[in-house]
Amino acid sequence: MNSVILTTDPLDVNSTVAMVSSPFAGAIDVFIGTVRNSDEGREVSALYYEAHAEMAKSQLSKILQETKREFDVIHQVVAHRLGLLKVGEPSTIIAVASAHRAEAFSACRQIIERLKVDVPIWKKEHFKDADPEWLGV
Amino acid sequence: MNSVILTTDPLDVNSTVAMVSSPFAGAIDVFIGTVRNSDEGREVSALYYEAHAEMAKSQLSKILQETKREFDVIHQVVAHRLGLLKVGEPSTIIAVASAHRAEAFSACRQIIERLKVDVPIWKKEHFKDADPEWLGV
Amino acid sequence: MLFAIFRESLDKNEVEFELPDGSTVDDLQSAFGERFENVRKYISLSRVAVGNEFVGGDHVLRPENVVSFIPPVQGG
Amino acid sequence: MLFAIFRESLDKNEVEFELPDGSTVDDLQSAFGERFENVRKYISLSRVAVGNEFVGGDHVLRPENVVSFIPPVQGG
Repeated sequence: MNSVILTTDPLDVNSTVAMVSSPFAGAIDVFIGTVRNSDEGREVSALYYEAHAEMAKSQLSKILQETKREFDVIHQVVAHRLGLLKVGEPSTIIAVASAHRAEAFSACRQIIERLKVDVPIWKKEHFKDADPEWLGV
Repeated sequence: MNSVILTTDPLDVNSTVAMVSSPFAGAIDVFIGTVRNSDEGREVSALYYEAHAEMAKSQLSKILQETKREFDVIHQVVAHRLGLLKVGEPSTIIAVASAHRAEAFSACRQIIERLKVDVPIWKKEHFKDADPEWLGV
Repeated sequence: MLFAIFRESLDKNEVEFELPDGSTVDDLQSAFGERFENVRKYISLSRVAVGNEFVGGDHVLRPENVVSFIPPVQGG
Repeated sequence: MLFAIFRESLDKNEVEFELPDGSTVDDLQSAFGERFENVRKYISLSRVAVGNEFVGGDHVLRPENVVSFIPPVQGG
Protein backbone atom coordinates (compact mmCIF):
# COMPACT_ATOMS: atom_id res chain seq x y z
CA MET A 1 0.00 0.00 0.00
CA ASN A 2 1.27 3.49 -0.93
CA SER A 3 -0.01 6.53 0.96
CA VAL A 4 0.60 10.22 0.39
CA ILE A 5 -0.41 12.77 2.99
CA LEU A 6 -0.22 16.57 2.79
CA THR A 7 -1.57 18.24 5.90
CA THR A 8 -1.35 21.36 8.01
CA ASP A 9 -1.80 19.22 11.15
CA PRO A 10 1.24 18.13 13.17
CA LEU A 11 2.78 14.88 11.98
CA ASP A 12 3.02 11.91 14.33
CA VAL A 13 5.70 9.25 13.95
CA ASN A 14 3.82 6.42 15.69
CA SER A 15 0.73 6.74 13.56
CA THR A 16 2.82 6.99 10.39
CA VAL A 17 4.71 3.83 11.32
CA ALA A 18 1.42 2.09 12.15
CA MET A 19 0.32 2.71 8.55
CA VAL A 20 3.17 0.58 7.16
CA SER A 21 3.35 -2.12 9.85
CA SER A 22 2.77 -5.64 8.60
CA PRO A 23 3.33 -9.21 9.81
CA PHE A 24 5.34 -9.70 6.58
CA ALA A 25 7.76 -6.89 7.48
CA GLY A 26 11.08 -7.48 9.20
CA ALA A 27 12.33 -3.91 8.78
CA ILE A 28 10.93 -0.41 8.73
CA ASP A 29 13.03 2.62 7.88
CA VAL A 30 11.66 6.01 8.84
CA PHE A 31 13.05 9.34 7.72
CA ILE A 32 11.96 12.42 9.65
CA GLY A 33 12.81 15.88 8.38
CA THR A 34 12.76 18.39 11.24
CA VAL A 35 12.98 22.17 11.42
CA ARG A 36 16.52 23.25 12.33
CA ASN A 37 17.26 26.33 14.38
CA SER A 38 19.83 27.64 11.90
CA ASP A 39 20.64 27.75 8.21
CA GLU A 40 24.03 28.83 6.91
CA GLY A 41 24.76 30.56 10.18
CA ARG A 42 21.48 32.46 10.45
CA GLU A 43 19.12 31.81 13.34
CA VAL A 44 15.81 30.36 12.15
CA SER A 45 12.67 30.94 14.19
CA ALA A 46 10.11 29.12 12.01
CA LEU A 47 9.51 27.68 8.56
CA TYR A 48 6.52 28.15 6.31
CA TYR A 49 5.80 25.40 3.77
CA GLU A 50 3.62 25.95 0.71
CA ALA A 51 2.73 23.38 -1.96
CA HIS A 52 1.14 22.99 -5.33
CA ALA A 53 -0.93 20.42 -3.49
CA GLU A 54 -2.50 18.55 -6.38
CA MET A 55 0.75 18.29 -8.32
CA ALA A 56 2.76 17.47 -5.18
CA LYS A 57 0.45 14.54 -4.39
CA SER A 58 0.65 13.35 -7.98
CA GLN A 59 4.47 13.56 -8.03
CA LEU A 60 4.75 11.81 -4.66
CA SER A 61 2.48 9.01 -5.86
CA LYS A 62 4.71 8.57 -8.91
CA ILE A 63 7.82 8.44 -6.70
CA LEU A 64 6.25 5.73 -4.52
CA GLN A 65 5.29 3.76 -7.63
CA GLU A 66 8.91 3.95 -8.76
CA THR A 67 10.34 2.73 -5.44
CA LYS A 68 7.77 -0.08 -5.36
CA ARG A 69 8.92 -1.17 -8.83
CA GLU A 70 12.58 -0.93 -7.92
CA PHE A 71 12.64 -2.35 -4.38
CA ASP A 72 10.80 -5.16 -2.68
CA VAL A 73 8.79 -2.93 -0.35
CA ILE A 74 5.59 -3.94 1.42
CA HIS A 75 4.02 -0.61 2.45
CA GLN A 76 5.24 2.97 2.14
CA VAL A 77 3.92 6.31 3.27
CA VAL A 78 5.14 9.83 2.74
CA ALA A 79 3.63 12.63 4.81
CA HIS A 80 4.52 16.30 4.42
CA ARG A 81 3.29 19.08 6.61
CA LEU A 82 2.33 22.49 5.21
CA GLY A 83 1.92 25.90 6.83
CA LEU A 84 3.95 27.40 9.65
CA LEU A 85 6.21 25.04 11.62
CA LYS A 86 8.24 25.73 14.75
CA VAL A 87 11.84 24.70 15.31
CA GLY A 88 12.06 20.99 16.16
CA GLU A 89 8.76 20.02 14.56
CA PRO A 90 8.72 17.32 11.86
CA SER A 91 8.09 18.63 8.34
CA THR A 92 8.26 15.26 6.61
CA ILE A 93 7.88 11.64 7.66
CA ILE A 94 8.64 8.83 5.24
CA ALA A 95 8.18 5.24 6.37
CA VAL A 96 8.95 2.14 4.34
CA ALA A 97 8.37 -1.45 5.44
CA SER A 98 10.04 -4.42 3.77
CA ALA A 99 10.91 -8.01 4.56
CA HIS A 100 14.62 -7.18 4.89
CA ARG A 101 16.41 -4.02 5.91
CA ALA A 102 18.41 -3.21 2.76
CA GLU A 103 15.26 -2.48 0.76
CA ALA A 104 13.72 -0.33 3.48
CA PHE A 105 16.82 1.85 3.78
CA SER A 106 17.29 2.18 0.01
CA ALA A 107 13.66 2.97 -0.77
CA CYS A 108 13.35 5.48 2.07
CA ARG A 109 16.52 7.26 0.96
CA GLN A 110 15.37 7.33 -2.64
CA ILE A 111 11.97 8.80 -1.70
CA ILE A 112 13.47 11.74 0.20
CA GLU A 113 16.08 12.40 -2.53
CA ARG A 114 13.38 12.41 -5.22
CA LEU A 115 11.08 14.54 -3.06
CA LYS A 116 13.80 17.18 -2.79
CA VAL A 117 14.04 17.38 -6.60
CA ASP A 118 10.62 16.91 -8.14
CA VAL A 119 7.88 17.71 -5.64
CA PRO A 120 6.48 21.25 -5.78
CA ILE A 121 6.80 22.24 -2.13
CA TRP A 122 8.45 25.49 -1.10
CA LYS A 123 9.93 26.73 2.13
CA LYS A 124 10.07 30.23 3.49
CA GLU A 125 12.51 30.76 6.31
CA HIS A 126 11.63 33.08 9.15
CA PHE A 127 14.75 34.41 10.85
CA LYS A 128 15.27 35.82 14.32
CA ASP A 129 17.01 38.94 12.98
CA ALA A 130 15.97 39.39 9.34
CA ASP A 131 13.00 39.40 6.98
CA PRO A 132 11.67 36.03 5.86
CA GLU A 133 13.03 34.56 2.62
CA TRP A 134 11.89 31.97 0.13
CA LEU A 135 14.69 29.44 -0.19
CA GLY A 136 16.31 28.56 -3.49
CA VAL A 137 15.68 31.85 -5.30
CA MET B 1 24.08 12.09 23.60
CA ASN B 2 24.33 8.31 23.13
CA SER B 3 21.77 6.04 24.77
CA VAL B 4 21.59 2.26 24.96
CA ILE B 5 18.44 0.52 26.17
CA LEU B 6 17.86 -3.19 26.76
CA THR B 7 14.41 -3.92 28.09
CA THR B 8 11.69 -6.53 28.27
CA ASP B 9 9.06 -3.77 27.96
CA PRO B 10 7.49 -3.00 24.57
CA LEU B 11 9.44 -0.43 22.55
CA ASP B 12 7.79 2.81 21.49
CA VAL B 13 8.87 4.70 18.39
CA ASN B 14 7.67 8.15 19.47
CA SER B 15 9.48 8.10 22.79
CA THR B 16 12.64 6.79 21.13
CA VAL B 17 12.52 9.60 18.56
CA ALA B 18 11.89 12.12 21.34
CA MET B 19 15.19 11.07 22.92
CA VAL B 20 17.18 12.24 19.87
CA SER B 21 15.14 15.29 18.89
CA SER B 22 17.08 18.53 18.91
CA PRO B 23 16.70 22.08 17.58
CA PHE B 24 20.05 21.50 15.84
CA ALA B 25 18.73 18.48 13.93
CA GLY B 26 17.39 18.67 10.39
CA ALA B 27 17.12 14.92 9.90
CA ILE B 28 16.34 11.84 11.95
CA ASP B 29 16.64 8.34 10.57
CA VAL B 30 14.90 5.56 12.46
CA PHE B 31 15.38 1.87 11.89
CA ILE B 32 12.78 -0.48 13.34
CA GLY B 33 13.35 -4.22 13.34
CA THR B 34 10.04 -6.08 13.57
CA VAL B 35 9.09 -9.71 14.09
CA ARG B 36 8.19 -11.31 10.76
CA ASN B 37 5.59 -14.04 10.42
CA SER B 38 7.91 -16.32 8.44
CA ASP B 39 11.55 -17.30 8.07
CA GLU B 40 12.80 -19.32 5.10
CA GLY B 41 9.30 -20.51 4.40
CA ARG B 42 8.43 -21.59 7.95
CA GLU B 43 5.59 -19.91 9.82
CA VAL B 44 6.86 -18.04 12.87
CA SER B 45 4.56 -17.54 15.84
CA ALA B 46 6.91 -15.67 18.20
CA LEU B 47 10.54 -14.80 18.87
CA TYR B 48 12.45 -15.06 22.11
CA TYR B 49 15.46 -12.74 22.53
CA GLU B 50 18.20 -13.39 25.07
CA ALA B 51 21.27 -11.25 25.72
CA HIS B 52 24.55 -11.18 27.54
CA ALA B 53 23.16 -7.94 28.88
CA GLU B 54 26.26 -6.35 30.33
CA MET B 55 28.41 -7.17 27.31
CA ALA B 56 25.65 -6.20 24.86
CA LYS B 57 25.35 -2.76 26.45
CA SER B 58 29.11 -2.35 26.39
CA GLN B 59 29.34 -3.38 22.72
CA LEU B 60 26.43 -1.12 21.74
CA SER B 61 28.06 1.82 23.52
CA LYS B 62 31.26 1.18 21.59
CA ILE B 63 29.33 1.05 18.31
CA LEU B 64 27.67 4.41 19.08
CA GLN B 65 31.05 5.91 19.95
CA GLU B 66 32.34 4.73 16.58
CA THR B 67 29.45 6.24 14.59
CA LYS B 68 29.82 9.48 16.53
CA ARG B 69 33.49 9.63 15.57
CA GLU B 70 32.78 8.79 11.94
CA PHE B 71 29.62 10.81 11.25
CA ASP B 72 28.45 14.21 12.33
CA VAL B 73 25.58 12.96 14.49
CA ILE B 74 23.87 14.94 17.23
CA HIS B 75 22.07 12.29 19.30
CA GLN B 76 21.70 8.55 18.83
CA VAL B 77 19.81 5.85 20.66
CA VAL B 78 19.65 2.11 20.22
CA ALA B 79 16.96 0.14 22.02
CA HIS B 80 16.62 -3.64 21.92
CA ARG B 81 13.82 -5.62 23.42
CA LEU B 82 14.42 -8.94 25.18
CA GLY B 83 12.10 -11.79 26.08
CA LEU B 84 9.18 -13.15 24.12
CA LEU B 85 7.89 -11.00 21.23
CA LYS B 86 4.82 -11.48 19.08
CA VAL B 87 4.70 -11.16 15.29
CA GLY B 88 4.66 -7.49 14.27
CA GLU B 89 6.23 -6.15 17.47
CA PRO B 90 9.41 -4.08 17.25
CA SER B 91 12.53 -5.87 18.49
CA THR B 92 14.93 -3.01 17.83
CA ILE B 93 14.64 0.74 17.38
CA ILE B 94 17.65 2.80 16.34
CA ALA B 95 17.27 6.57 15.98
CA VAL B 96 19.96 8.98 14.83
CA ALA B 97 19.61 12.75 14.59
CA SER B 98 21.97 14.92 12.56
CA ALA B 99 22.00 18.33 10.93
CA HIS B 100 21.74 16.82 7.44
CA ARG B 101 20.18 13.62 6.20
CA ALA B 102 23.19 11.80 4.72
CA GLU B 103 24.80 11.39 8.14
CA ALA B 104 21.60 10.16 9.79
CA PHE B 105 21.04 7.47 7.15
CA SER B 106 24.69 6.34 7.15
CA ALA B 107 25.06 6.21 10.92
CA CYS B 108 21.73 4.40 11.42
CA ARG B 109 22.63 1.82 8.80
CA GLN B 110 26.06 1.30 10.31
CA ILE B 111 24.62 0.79 13.80
CA ILE B 112 22.26 -1.98 12.71
CA GLU B 113 24.93 -3.68 10.59
CA ARG B 114 27.40 -3.63 13.49
CA LEU B 115 24.70 -4.77 15.94
CA LYS B 116 24.07 -7.84 13.77
CA VAL B 117 27.75 -8.81 13.99
CA ASP B 118 29.15 -7.91 17.40
CA VAL B 119 26.37 -7.63 19.96
CA PRO B 120 25.68 -10.75 22.05
CA ILE B 121 21.94 -11.07 21.55
CA TRP B 122 20.37 -14.33 20.46
CA LYS B 123 17.06 -15.22 18.92
CA LYS B 124 15.00 -18.35 19.36
CA GLU B 125 12.29 -18.83 16.79
CA HIS B 126 8.97 -20.34 17.80
CA PHE B 127 7.22 -21.96 14.84
CA LYS B 128 3.58 -22.76 14.25
CA ASP B 129 4.35 -26.37 13.31
CA ALA B 130 7.74 -27.27 14.79
CA ASP B 131 9.87 -27.10 17.92
CA PRO B 132 11.58 -23.79 18.70
CA GLU B 133 15.13 -23.30 17.41
CA TRP B 134 18.03 -21.04 18.29
CA LEU B 135 19.04 -19.27 15.07
CA GLY B 136 22.53 -19.39 13.68
CA VAL B 137 23.56 -22.76 15.13
CA MET C 1 -0.74 29.06 -11.37
CA LEU C 2 1.61 30.94 -9.12
CA PHE C 3 3.26 29.75 -5.94
CA ALA C 4 5.76 30.84 -3.33
CA ILE C 5 7.99 33.70 -4.55
CA PHE C 6 5.82 34.33 -7.65
CA ARG C 7 2.54 34.30 -5.75
CA GLU C 8 3.88 36.54 -3.05
CA SER C 9 5.75 39.01 -5.28
CA LEU C 10 2.78 39.46 -7.61
CA ASP C 11 0.15 39.05 -4.90
CA LYS C 12 -1.79 36.75 -7.22
CA ASN C 13 -2.53 33.01 -7.41
CA GLU C 14 -3.19 33.09 -11.12
CA VAL C 15 -2.70 35.23 -14.21
CA GLU C 16 -4.10 34.77 -17.72
CA PHE C 17 -2.20 35.04 -20.97
CA GLU C 18 -3.45 35.07 -24.54
CA LEU C 19 -0.82 33.70 -26.85
CA PRO C 20 -0.82 32.87 -30.57
CA ASP C 21 -1.64 29.29 -31.57
CA GLY C 22 1.43 27.06 -31.38
CA SER C 23 3.10 29.07 -28.61
CA THR C 24 5.47 27.13 -26.41
CA VAL C 25 6.41 27.20 -22.75
CA ASP C 26 9.41 29.36 -23.71
CA ASP C 27 7.04 31.86 -25.36
CA LEU C 28 4.90 31.97 -22.23
CA GLN C 29 7.94 32.53 -20.02
CA SER C 30 9.02 35.45 -22.24
CA ALA C 31 5.57 37.01 -22.13
CA PHE C 32 5.42 36.49 -18.38
CA GLY C 33 8.83 38.13 -17.90
CA GLU C 34 7.78 41.10 -19.98
CA ARG C 35 4.57 41.67 -18.10
CA PHE C 36 6.07 41.14 -14.63
CA GLU C 37 9.57 42.57 -14.66
CA ASN C 38 9.99 42.35 -10.89
CA VAL C 39 9.96 38.52 -10.95
CA ARG C 40 11.75 38.09 -14.29
CA LYS C 41 14.98 37.08 -12.55
CA TYR C 42 13.25 34.05 -11.00
CA ILE C 43 12.03 32.65 -14.32
CA SER C 44 15.35 31.14 -15.41
CA LEU C 45 15.56 29.29 -12.06
CA SER C 46 12.07 27.86 -12.43
CA ARG C 47 10.51 24.90 -14.14
CA VAL C 48 7.09 24.79 -15.73
CA ALA C 49 4.32 22.25 -15.28
CA VAL C 50 1.21 21.66 -17.32
CA GLY C 51 -1.36 20.08 -15.05
CA ASN C 52 0.64 17.85 -12.70
CA GLU C 53 3.56 17.18 -15.06
CA PHE C 54 6.79 19.02 -15.67
CA VAL C 55 7.26 20.02 -19.33
CA GLY C 56 10.21 21.34 -21.33
CA GLY C 57 10.57 24.78 -22.91
CA ASP C 58 9.56 23.53 -26.37
CA HIS C 59 6.27 22.08 -25.13
CA VAL C 60 3.44 23.52 -27.24
CA LEU C 61 0.64 24.97 -25.13
CA ARG C 62 -3.05 24.62 -25.74
CA PRO C 63 -5.71 27.13 -24.77
CA GLU C 64 -7.14 24.97 -21.99
CA ASN C 65 -3.75 24.27 -20.35
CA VAL C 66 -3.28 25.24 -16.74
CA VAL C 67 0.38 26.12 -16.44
CA SER C 68 2.31 26.37 -13.16
CA PHE C 69 5.56 28.22 -12.62
CA ILE C 70 7.61 26.05 -10.27
CA PRO C 71 10.44 27.89 -8.52
CA PRO C 72 13.22 25.71 -7.08
CA VAL C 73 11.52 23.18 -4.82
CA GLN C 74 12.45 23.01 -1.14
CA GLY C 75 10.39 20.22 0.39
CA GLY C 76 11.51 17.77 3.02
CA MET D 1 29.09 -17.74 31.24
CA LEU D 2 26.65 -19.64 29.08
CA PHE D 3 23.90 -18.22 26.90
CA ALA D 4 21.28 -19.31 24.39
CA ILE D 5 22.01 -22.76 22.92
CA PHE D 6 24.77 -23.50 25.48
CA ARG D 7 22.72 -22.40 28.48
CA GLU D 8 19.70 -24.33 27.34
CA SER D 9 21.49 -27.51 26.22
CA LEU D 10 23.48 -27.74 29.46
CA ASP D 11 20.75 -26.28 31.67
CA LYS D 12 23.39 -24.10 33.35
CA ASN D 13 24.29 -20.40 33.34
CA GLU D 14 27.87 -21.02 34.40
CA VAL D 15 30.48 -23.76 34.66
CA GLU D 16 33.91 -23.69 36.31
CA PHE D 17 37.18 -24.97 34.86
CA GLU D 18 40.57 -25.40 36.46
CA LEU D 19 43.27 -25.08 33.86
CA PRO D 20 47.09 -24.99 34.09
CA ASP D 21 48.77 -21.57 34.29
CA GLY D 22 49.23 -20.07 30.82
CA SER D 23 46.21 -21.83 29.33
CA THR D 24 44.60 -20.07 26.39
CA VAL D 25 41.07 -19.65 25.12
CA ASP D 26 41.75 -22.52 22.70
CA ASP D 27 42.68 -24.74 25.66
CA LEU D 28 39.47 -23.78 27.46
CA GLN D 29 37.39 -24.56 24.37
CA SER D 30 39.01 -28.00 24.13
CA ALA D 31 38.37 -28.73 27.78
CA PHE D 32 34.81 -27.49 27.43
CA GLY D 33 34.22 -29.70 24.37
CA GLU D 34 35.57 -32.74 26.21
CA ARG D 35 33.42 -32.21 29.25
CA PHE D 36 30.22 -31.39 27.32
CA GLU D 37 30.18 -33.51 24.20
CA ASN D 38 26.56 -32.70 23.36
CA VAL D 39 27.40 -29.03 22.63
CA ARG D 40 30.86 -29.62 21.15
CA LYS D 41 29.57 -29.00 17.61
CA TYR D 42 28.58 -25.43 18.53
CA ILE D 43 32.02 -24.46 19.79
CA SER D 44 33.59 -23.92 16.39
CA LEU D 45 30.74 -21.57 15.46
CA SER D 46 31.17 -19.53 18.62
CA ARG D 47 33.37 -16.68 19.74
CA VAL D 48 34.72 -16.14 23.21
CA ALA D 49 34.63 -13.02 25.36
CA VAL D 50 36.55 -12.19 28.49
CA GLY D 51 34.49 -9.70 30.45
CA ASN D 52 32.78 -7.55 27.81
CA GLU D 53 35.40 -7.99 25.08
CA PHE D 54 35.84 -10.56 22.36
CA VAL D 55 39.22 -12.28 22.47
CA GLY D 56 41.12 -14.57 20.09
CA GLY D 57 41.98 -18.24 20.58
CA ASP D 58 45.55 -17.46 21.68
CA HIS D 59 44.42 -15.15 24.48
CA VAL D 60 46.00 -16.32 27.75
CA LEU D 61 43.47 -16.72 30.54
CA ARG D 62 43.93 -15.70 34.12
CA PRO D 63 42.27 -17.37 37.11
CA GLU D 64 39.93 -14.46 37.77
CA ASN D 65 38.68 -14.22 34.16
CA VAL D 66 34.98 -14.55 33.52
CA VAL D 67 34.73 -16.13 30.09
CA SER D 68 31.60 -16.16 27.94
CA PHE D 69 30.88 -18.52 25.07
CA ILE D 70 29.15 -16.45 22.39
CA PRO D 71 27.23 -18.48 19.80
CA PRO D 72 26.46 -16.71 16.49
CA VAL D 73 24.67 -13.49 17.43
CA GLN D 74 21.17 -12.83 16.10
CA GLY D 75 20.12 -9.42 17.37
CA GLY D 76 18.14 -6.79 15.52
